[in-house]
Amino acid sequence: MLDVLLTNLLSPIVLAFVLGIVAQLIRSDLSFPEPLYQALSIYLLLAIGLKGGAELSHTPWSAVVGPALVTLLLGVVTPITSYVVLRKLGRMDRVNAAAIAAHYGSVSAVTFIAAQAFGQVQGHSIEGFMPALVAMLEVPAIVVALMIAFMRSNHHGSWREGLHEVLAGRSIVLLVGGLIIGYLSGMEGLQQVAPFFVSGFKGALTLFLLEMGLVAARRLRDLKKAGAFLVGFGIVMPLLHGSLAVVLGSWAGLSVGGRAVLGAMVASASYIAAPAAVRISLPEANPSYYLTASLGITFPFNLTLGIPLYFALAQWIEG
Amino acid sequence: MLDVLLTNLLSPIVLAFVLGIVAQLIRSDLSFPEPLYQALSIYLLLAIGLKGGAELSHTPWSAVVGPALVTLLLGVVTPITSYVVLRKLGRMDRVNAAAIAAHYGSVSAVTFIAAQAFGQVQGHSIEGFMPALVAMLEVPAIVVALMIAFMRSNHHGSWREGLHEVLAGRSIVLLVGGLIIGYLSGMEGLQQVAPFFVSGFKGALTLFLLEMGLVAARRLRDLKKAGAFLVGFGIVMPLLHGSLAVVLGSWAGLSVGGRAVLGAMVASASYIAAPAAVRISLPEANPSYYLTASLGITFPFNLTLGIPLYFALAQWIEG
Amino acid sequence: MLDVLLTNLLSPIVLAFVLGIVAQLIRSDLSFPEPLYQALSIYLLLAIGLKGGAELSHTPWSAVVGPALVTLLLGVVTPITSYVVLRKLGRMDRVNAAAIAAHYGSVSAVTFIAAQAFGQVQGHSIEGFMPALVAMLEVPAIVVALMIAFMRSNHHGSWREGLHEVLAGRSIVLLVGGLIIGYLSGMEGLQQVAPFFVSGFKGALTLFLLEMGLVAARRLRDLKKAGAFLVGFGIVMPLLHGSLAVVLGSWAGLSVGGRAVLGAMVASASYIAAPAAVRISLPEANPSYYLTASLGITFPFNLTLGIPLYFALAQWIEG
Amino acid sequence: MPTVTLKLVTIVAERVLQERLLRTLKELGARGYTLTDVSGEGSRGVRASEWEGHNVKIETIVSPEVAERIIEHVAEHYFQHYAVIVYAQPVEVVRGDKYV
Amino acid sequence: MPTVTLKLVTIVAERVLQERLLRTLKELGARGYTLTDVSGEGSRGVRASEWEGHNVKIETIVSPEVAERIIEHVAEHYFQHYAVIVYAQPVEVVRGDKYV
Amino acid sequence: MPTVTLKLVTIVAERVLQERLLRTLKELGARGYTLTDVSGEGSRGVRASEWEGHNVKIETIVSPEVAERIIEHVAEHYFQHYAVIVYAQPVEVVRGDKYV
Ligand SMILES: Nc1ncnc2c1ncn2[C@@H]1O[C@H](COP(=O)(O)O)[C@@H](O)[C@H]1O
Ligand SMILES: Nc1ncnc2c1ncn2[C@@H]1O[C@H](COP(=O)(O)O)[C@@H](O)[C@H]1O
Ligand SMILES: Nc1ncnc2c1ncn2[C@@H]1O[C@H](COP(=O)(O)O)[C@@H](O)[C@H]1O
Ligand code: NA
Ligand code: NA
Ligand code: NA
Repeated sequence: MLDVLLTNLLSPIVLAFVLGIVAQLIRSDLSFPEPLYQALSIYLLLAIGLKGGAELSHTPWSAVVGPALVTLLLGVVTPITSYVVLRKLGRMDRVNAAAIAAHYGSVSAVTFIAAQAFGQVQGHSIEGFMPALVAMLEVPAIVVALMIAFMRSNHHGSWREGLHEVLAGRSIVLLVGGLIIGYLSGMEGLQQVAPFFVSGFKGALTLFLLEMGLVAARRLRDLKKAGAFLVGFGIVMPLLHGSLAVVLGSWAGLSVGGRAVLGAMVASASYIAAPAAVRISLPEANPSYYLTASLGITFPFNLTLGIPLYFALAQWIEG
Repeated sequence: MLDVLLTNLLSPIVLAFVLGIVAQLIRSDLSFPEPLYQALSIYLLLAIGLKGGAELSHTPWSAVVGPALVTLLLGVVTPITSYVVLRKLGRMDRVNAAAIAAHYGSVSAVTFIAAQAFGQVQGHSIEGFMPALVAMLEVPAIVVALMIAFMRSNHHGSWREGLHEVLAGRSIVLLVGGLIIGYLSGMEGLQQVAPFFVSGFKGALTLFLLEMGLVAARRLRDLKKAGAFLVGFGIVMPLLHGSLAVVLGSWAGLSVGGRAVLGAMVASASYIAAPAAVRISLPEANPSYYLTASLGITFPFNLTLGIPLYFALAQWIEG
Repeated sequence: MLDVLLTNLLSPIVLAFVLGIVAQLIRSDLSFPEPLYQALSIYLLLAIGLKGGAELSHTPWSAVVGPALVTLLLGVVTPITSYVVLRKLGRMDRVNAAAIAAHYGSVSAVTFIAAQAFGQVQGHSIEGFMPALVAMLEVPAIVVALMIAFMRSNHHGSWREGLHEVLAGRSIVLLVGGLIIGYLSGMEGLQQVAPFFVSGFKGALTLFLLEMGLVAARRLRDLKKAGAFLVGFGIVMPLLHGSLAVVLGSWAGLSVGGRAVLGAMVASASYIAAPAAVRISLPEANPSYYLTASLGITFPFNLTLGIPLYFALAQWIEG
Repeated sequence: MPTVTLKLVTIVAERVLQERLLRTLKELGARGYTLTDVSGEGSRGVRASEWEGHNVKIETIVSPEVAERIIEHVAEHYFQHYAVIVYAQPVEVVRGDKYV
Repeated sequence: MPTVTLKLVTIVAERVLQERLLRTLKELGARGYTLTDVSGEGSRGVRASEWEGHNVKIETIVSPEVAERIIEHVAEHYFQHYAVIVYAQPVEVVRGDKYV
Repeated sequence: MPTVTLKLVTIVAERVLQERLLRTLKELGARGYTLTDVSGEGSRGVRASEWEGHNVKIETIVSPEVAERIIEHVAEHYFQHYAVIVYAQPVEVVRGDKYV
């Protein structure tokens, strides 16, 4: 267990994240130009789509149906549990509770990628269709959370624009587009572009996490504004959601690696798709709350401690 | 034949182009930051130059002379045929006809690259000096077309600035510069940088074509302004020029793959070098015409249907 | 010897630098978007750090101590020799002499990288801890030079801001951060990201040197302002410092390749860390002097002639 | 060369509003705009999304009446919940009919 | 601190004109300029080349006479065939002699 | 909608000064700023570092008194040794209390 934790903490990917945090704390002038950040995002999302699609192309549908249904279920349930906890225990107003729920129901693609990389280093073989599940998990939670908000309060934002923002948003287009391309062109097609999209992947991810560390550290200033409850929420909620997902995943027939990665996905909070949709649809929600919780607390927690825990749990269930 | 077409349409490279078009049509916010587009262009042009130059370094000159002469001939002839067709059949004014002729006489580097990638997947071995022919084909047509325009009408632009724009333009500098570097440092030199410039090539091209899809789809709005004649011109002219090139190429001793790639090159219309030169030299020409035709019609046509056709023709001639 | 020189001059890396110079001289519109330049810098610095750190992780400390002490010594001595020469022979005022001394005492990471690449092509095996020496060499000279300036004259700049600029500056953070990540995650960790950070390295360097050529050529205009003395200084000083470093390096037990690379490092003049620190701390110093000397004279000199010379000397000492 | 005095209206807003603002400008009568990527700080520290990037600056030259309408619209619809500022300046242009 | 009122002339043009415009500014008496990458829309939807990128914005602080000359030149040489706008505003500067 | 006239102060400076200038602006009473990456040429051809990139343009809307203070500060501390210009213009804003 401690071994596993150490492997994770000492991988270049996680260390790059830590370097980003440190660089920001010592007020280094290191910063990524915005186009580099965007280029890395485009590359990473397309790459996981391509790989997942190519894998899907030789996977029997019967193997996918169970995990897919479980994923959709979790996409509907987790925003509701988040909302209820925030309202009842956190005494948060409706709009902010719904906004945060949208983030915790949806998924962080980077956490997913890191979990997968971690599993590979640990020697797990992970189902190839996991990226398809990411795409499935991203959207429903945002829809559910916005529905809650719109049912219960007067609002200023636009429901339809928010939905379009998610569905036609960059991350979905790249992920789903990549999946389809990978599926249609198959393993042979993937082979053509593998040196770029497969071999280079973990290195590009390292660079990306360096930038994520810089970004997350900038958020740390806002922790005080977020308050103690939100800090606890940002650690406990992932553990609950993640455990639930590991259990359901194993029940749906996923391998040890697969269910652990599903756990990390469900435990993660979105900070790309959800913020954009929420900002459009629920402008009166305070970004300090949802961005700080998802990017400043839950993301680093999952990256360093959460992922090894979900793997340990997945292994333990296997018996 | 249908097989060949399908392989092309289902390669990740072409599918990425389609994804770009779709993303634009559903009004996704996916867009490439300009520096990423420029970085990919610089990389691709330098890479094809390097590879071509290294190949040239161990090719006997006698093998190159014939194809080079044919290429130069085509570079002079195709702008004239284009101009005549546009004037006589299209009843287009002199300036716009010359502007479009400059584009159709010159060459699209991306179409060339896609044709070469297609040939490799099909198992053809293509002459290593083809990139040198691209550089030879790019310039003369633009010069010829501008000469026509300047002989026949009063003009506002500057002839010399336009020429400098082409000769010292980025694409020529990178392509010719890459050729010379590749030639001087040889296969050994290329080996040093091969993981970056050779292995990564097709993946980077996939990313680039995603962006080209976004760009081409934006052009589609202008199709109405361009009119039915130009749409037909943008499909038929490449077929004529391409067929002519395939025939002459086979006559000059090029292999099946080589003559098909030459066909694709000659059939293609420039949308990088020519627009810049024409905008400087013939500012009164309407960019809606020449950009829409070359980027909105001919480029997608060649990418999806044209390339397989030139290969089929090349094969058929071989008997 | 001439052979060695030719190999260097004809490597794609050096030829790309020459292409950049030529492109600028023919007034091509080729230019790198700033984010691409920054992305390449981040990548290169992190990559050499990672590799160096991973190597360090399996190097006995005893092997490192000697070279490290020699490096620190050179970091203190070379700014002083530079300052004295500039004051006595060049009759330069104190502030400008100190500013230039900071540059020539510090180190150019790109020159280091080029020297290492050159050594590898020549078949030398170079100590893995050299990047650690780069980090050690970068800072002291700047501190020493600024101390000289601040002791001897009234100044307008801020000493502490200048120091922070160097220590928390991008290059140190990336280099030292990379070293630590590489050290902690070891050769196994490096393996995970090797296709990106190791295989791609020389190609990325080629692209970077193309840009450096463009930048250096822009400096050439300033040569007249710099004057004949500074041109001579920019060629002779590296030879002296480089030779001294080769001798001391061999004395400290470095291999032929290692001492030659140390020579190139010490001979090189900073144009990233030093200019930023000097601009903050000694604003009254004239950038035309220090930038032109380091970037317009010493950098190209080392890249083309210097590096092969340090290798020849290193070999010759070996006997 | 005869010059006319029109209004240059500048809006600095978080990126998420870009599309909506440009659509609105058109509806309110602006005939063109110029867009710059910027960053900045103001009363609201936080911007919506790191992936979205920072702020945009939208500049449009319009008649004084249209300027008034734009400012009013932005103030009414965006001031409360979004990070946005708007200001106006007189500018002299030639070809004044191009902008109105 | 004594301030002087000069003219800030702004040109927004398709990128292909950048080099020519900068050369012209110098010839007409401008002593400096500031350049920003921008995008935009106006009466001409289409820009010359996708590879060229979008528009540039050139700002230069000059004396009123030079401002007049620049505006006239741009209007005369570029308005008909190129996507370009130009406008002027008064600005207060210190060190006024730097700009004239 | 009631508008107030305030000052828009623009500083164009080499990048190395960015952090210091922003800190100073805050100290002198500015409540916000907008930052743009620009390039440019002026009396000093040379910028400190290629790695640093080019210039930054800092725009801040402030009261006339703060504007005066900013201009004076920049002139006094930076004009001699750095590549920097500063200028001011009146602008009309709504929600004028936001800026003072
Ligand atoms: N006083 C100011 N001067 C210039 N720009 C400002 C000022 N205040 C705010 N801004 C810009 O407007 C954006 C939104 O402002 P705010 O709503 O105050 O956060 C900021 O991010 C800045 O880019
Ligand atoms: N009314 C306007 N306000 C601000 N910028 C404009 C306006 N009209 C045009 N522009 C800018 O000037 C460029 C050229 O304009 P045009 O020649 O009208 O296409 C456009 O791409 C815009 O960037
Ligand atoms: N007359 C001018 N008009 C507009 N911008 C200028 C002018 N002079 C200088 N600048 C800008 O201010 C920066 C510093 O100016 P300088 O100190 O004159 O080198 C330049 O790099 C330009 O970006
Ligand atoms: Na989740
Ligand atoms: Na052609
Ligand atoms: Na040195």
